[in-house]
Amino acid sequence: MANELMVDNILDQGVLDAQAIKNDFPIFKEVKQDPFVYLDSAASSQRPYSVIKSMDDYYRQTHANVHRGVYRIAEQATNLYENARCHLGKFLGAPHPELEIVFTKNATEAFNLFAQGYGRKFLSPRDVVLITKMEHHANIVPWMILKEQIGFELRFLDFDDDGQLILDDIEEKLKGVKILGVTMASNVLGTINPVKELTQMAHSVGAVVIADGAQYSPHFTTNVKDLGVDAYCTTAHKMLGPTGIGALWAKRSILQEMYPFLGGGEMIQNVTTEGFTTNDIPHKFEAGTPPIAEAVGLDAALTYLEGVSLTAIRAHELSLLTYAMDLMEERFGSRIKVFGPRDPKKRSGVISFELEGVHPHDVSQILDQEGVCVRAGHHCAKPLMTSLNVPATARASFYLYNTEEDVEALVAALERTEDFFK
Amino acid sequence: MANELMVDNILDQGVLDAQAIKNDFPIFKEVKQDPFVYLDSAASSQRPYSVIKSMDDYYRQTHANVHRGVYRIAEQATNLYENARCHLGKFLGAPHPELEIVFTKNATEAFNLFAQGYGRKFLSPRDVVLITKMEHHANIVPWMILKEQIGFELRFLDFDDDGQLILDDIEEKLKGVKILGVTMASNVLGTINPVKELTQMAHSVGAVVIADGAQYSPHFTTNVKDLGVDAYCTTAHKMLGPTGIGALWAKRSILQEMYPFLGGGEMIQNVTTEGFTTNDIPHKFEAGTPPIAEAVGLDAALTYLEGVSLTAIRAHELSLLTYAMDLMEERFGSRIKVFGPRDPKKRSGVISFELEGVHPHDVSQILDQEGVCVRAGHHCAKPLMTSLNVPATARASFYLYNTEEDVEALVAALERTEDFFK
Amino acid sequence: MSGLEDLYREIILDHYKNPRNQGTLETPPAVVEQGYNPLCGDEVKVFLVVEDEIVKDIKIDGQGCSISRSSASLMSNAVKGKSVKDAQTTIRTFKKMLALKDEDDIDGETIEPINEHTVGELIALQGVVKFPVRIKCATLPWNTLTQALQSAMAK
Amino acid sequence: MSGLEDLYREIILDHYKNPRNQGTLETPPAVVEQGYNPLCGDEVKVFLVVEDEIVKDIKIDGQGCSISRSSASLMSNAVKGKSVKDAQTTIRTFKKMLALKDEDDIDGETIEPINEHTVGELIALQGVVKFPVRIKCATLPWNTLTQALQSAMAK
Ligand SMILES: Cc1ncc(COP(=O)(O)O)c(C=O)c1O
Ligand SMILES: Cc1ncc(COP(=O)(O)O)c(C=O)c1O
Repeated sequence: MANELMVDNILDQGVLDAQAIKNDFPIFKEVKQDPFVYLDSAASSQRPYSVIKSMDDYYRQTHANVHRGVYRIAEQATNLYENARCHLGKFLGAPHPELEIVFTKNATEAFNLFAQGYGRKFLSPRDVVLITKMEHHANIVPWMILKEQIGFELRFLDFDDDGQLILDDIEEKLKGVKILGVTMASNVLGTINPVKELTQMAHSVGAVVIADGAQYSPHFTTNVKDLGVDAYCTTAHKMLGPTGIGALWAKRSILQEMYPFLGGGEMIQNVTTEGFTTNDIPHKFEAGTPPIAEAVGLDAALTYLEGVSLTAIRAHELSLLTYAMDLMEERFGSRIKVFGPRDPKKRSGVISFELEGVHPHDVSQILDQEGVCVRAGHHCAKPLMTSLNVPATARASFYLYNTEEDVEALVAALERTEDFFK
Repeated sequence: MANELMVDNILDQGVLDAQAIKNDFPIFKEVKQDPFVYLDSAASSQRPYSVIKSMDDYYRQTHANVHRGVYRIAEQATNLYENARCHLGKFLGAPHPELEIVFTKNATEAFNLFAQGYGRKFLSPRDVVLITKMEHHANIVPWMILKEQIGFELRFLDFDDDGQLILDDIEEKLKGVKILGVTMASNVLGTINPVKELTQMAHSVGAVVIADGAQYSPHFTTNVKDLGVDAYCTTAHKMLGPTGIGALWAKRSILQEMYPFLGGGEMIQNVTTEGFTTNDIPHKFEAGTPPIAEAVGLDAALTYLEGVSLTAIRAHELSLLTYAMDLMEERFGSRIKVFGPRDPKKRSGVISFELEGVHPHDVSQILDQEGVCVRAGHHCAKPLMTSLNVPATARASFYLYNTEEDVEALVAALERTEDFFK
Repeated sequence: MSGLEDLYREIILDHYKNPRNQGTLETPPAVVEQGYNPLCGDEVKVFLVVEDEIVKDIKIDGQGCSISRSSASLMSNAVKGKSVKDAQTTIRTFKKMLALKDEDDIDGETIEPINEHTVGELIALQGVVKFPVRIKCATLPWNTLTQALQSAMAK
Repeated sequence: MSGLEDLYREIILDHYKNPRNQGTLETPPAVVEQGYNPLCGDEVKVFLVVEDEIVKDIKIDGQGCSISRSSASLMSNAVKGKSVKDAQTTIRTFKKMLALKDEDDIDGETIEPINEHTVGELIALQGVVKFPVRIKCATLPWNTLTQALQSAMAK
């Protein structure tokens, strides 16, 4: 594993050298498919050597169960795991990184933990949970499950033709709201929401805010303190890390108040036949053997991202996005409809689109034949699809390893798709 | 990675060659500690090259998010993931392997899923959940959490001096019982419980049975159909697999009846602003991006175990266990107390013990200095500790890669511990 | 593109662009069942009028990809006018063609070999087998038809 | 075994084998607080009688390893007879010695340098720092004492 992390010389006047970065990712050499144009990082990103190697090394040199062992490798494993927690906390700008990160299996579990831990404790039937129509199912269904259990109103914020949340009637919408759930960046529209402003408004009516950072933290510098939110979810596999690990960040005071969620080992302080008492935060929420190797991998992923710098990543993605939107406009005009904000600066690096007369599923199929991987479907955002009045969209998404050639391959493949269904 | 899986020639008249097996596990060469006598596999096992490599290959050649992609590598990833499901189902003897395995993050989540999915649906305040005093917290605390939510009686089966469940009054104990939760093999005492017989008795009063296989399936051939149980939990990291994945097996009819648990993507069929409908089993219970690489690793772990054969593994462990118990008796006599069944045949390969006058924590500390890794603590079984009337025990546990020399190293280190505290 | 040619045969593109039996029927007398493909968000509605155990009328409504829509269109042609029993056999034959074991097929009935004679135009969909992800697209209307037949018979 | 010698110094083994101030006190007048170490199942009970802001009596009960028991024993010696304020300072000093930031230490009070003069026999526990897993063992009685002092003052 020679070229583990060559991030030093990839910055070229603030813009990164995506081709060099691609070399850090084994899949672009080893995948059994040629060409391989990966434009589905919004679903899951690829991993650099350094992330894979960190987990290998862990299994090959240090593995033991954490927290409960006195012997050396158990202590080393515990340190690696807790260091990963701290690293993620710092990466997100958490005031108390070692206390405020709860590792979960993915972002979805993090939302369920918050709904059941905080929501179940503080919501009563007359309260309101406000979310948006552009939420991912991860920030919708947990509220619906909780609603079935205890009852309350689940209210939705609409968005307009440009994919922007409609805030004209926000005061009205916020009436009775105890919890506001909002995505930082839509996984379909790309819209970057004004979460800081929304949080101020929500706080002014005494509501707490949980933000969905699954599509944001991989691409933008995150600072939960600056955002002011009370809770924040993210997931490793979209930010160069492994599958099997995500996280809830929440303010210390919030975590302390929350009900425990999953019960079992490690989250307890004492258990008798009569009942149990809970461990301190964040362990109170981590029942059973945690994703240890996965935490190690996430740690390495964050190191890689920091090496490249989130600023450079965003700049790079914005330039690809602009290029792609321009090229699509130029080649297809009104025959392609791109959903979400028209201004690339107002969006993250995802492009959901509709090619006239061709169903997204068919688009994705033909594109695959050309070696171009895009996703087609509802992207786990059915209410959003309903608002757009489409059953599905095709979606191309960019990340640090994508190049202008990737964009060109996409456009060329789309032209062939059009021909095919002519 | 040369000697990936050399299981062909390790069977020597039905007993395996543990030294050869050790060579398949990189940690025994690469750990930065010498000597390294790993006797904590009951907490977490080590991984062979083949498991590590399978996950590497997955990340290097195939990674994409599962279930929602039309393109080739997404389809390959989906196949790998679903194959792992089937493999585990078959490994456990499931009648419908492709439908009845729900992947979770660990065994603990599996118990929570069952408690919240099945228990919450079918229990009412006057019902009884019966578990045993030798359960791991994973099969205790989820019931206590549920009890706080809906109320019912949580009743415990006692065990005797030989670590055997007391079944004299089982008819009395089963009165009013809707759910029986019992461990296949105790992680502290090693006791192998008569789960098949208990299940028959439980069924005769209309109760359903969930068995804890976390300490059983890594060491014994499992057949849930033969056992007759209704649900069964296990975890990959104790059976040569990665961290971050476990599973609930349950009968198809049980899974179909269960409430969904975690809400989010993939577990839904449709979502509107009004509510959601659930996906088919088993997807109904797998919200969000699943542990894909981890499933691939588990698949490879099962292949490795099958290559060696569970029969040979059990035979090997039994011989180590007998050797260790004899040697400890011989060297320490009554100064060491071994908890659980006196007859090695009645137990799995774990030995929890008390060394006269030395706290388990101190035992483990001195042993570590000698390179011997054992666990000290309550082993996430506090009610069991209370029954034994000890705050903690030290525990050595064996697996396929342990040798007689490991046993001898343990005993020698214990002698030094005694000297130290004399 | 040889694999693709299999998937998108002329006949499929034709039924996609000019779907047969499209529309809705008044309920009652018709029954209606709705199917979702959670994979992609496709929806299909099957409207059915069954009289004297005969599929008198069938209409298909909804949104979907070329595979699911052409499959629905071909299906509607295949069952319209048939007895309920024959329609059910057609469903089973179709599923066999896509190599899906019909779990509820416990009546031990043997299914004819698959060829143009036995399945007619439906043979066009055989190429889907090579694209497992798309099998759900092809079967969605058929599963919905199964439900609709059940509703119709339950009335 | 050089590391180990640091951990298990004479003085620790002595306090482990012959713990001082062991036993219980009647409540009331005493207060009692219980601490658990979830890591290993150790329990400690600290019984405390505070009169006129002076720690008049302290007794320790419970089960634990050599580190937690000797720490408790040393602690009881260190605070018995002291004013509550001085006892709290001792707690902070001890935690500083184990390099644990005392989060609640917001009064800006400076803590003396750690040496045998300032902490006396407690210095024996300094070797624990090299064994992070065991720090919890050493601090368990001290955290429980903090609670007990709070309860006593709240009365
Ligand atoms: C008997 C038993 N059940 C359940 C568990 C929980 O497994 P996990 O930590 O993987 O959730 C364990 C392991 O600690 C165990 O030994
Ligand atoms: C906006 C958003 N939120 C939440 C999630 C859920 O993440 P995970 O599948 O890792 O739980 C995703 C990814 O699918 C997402 O795009």
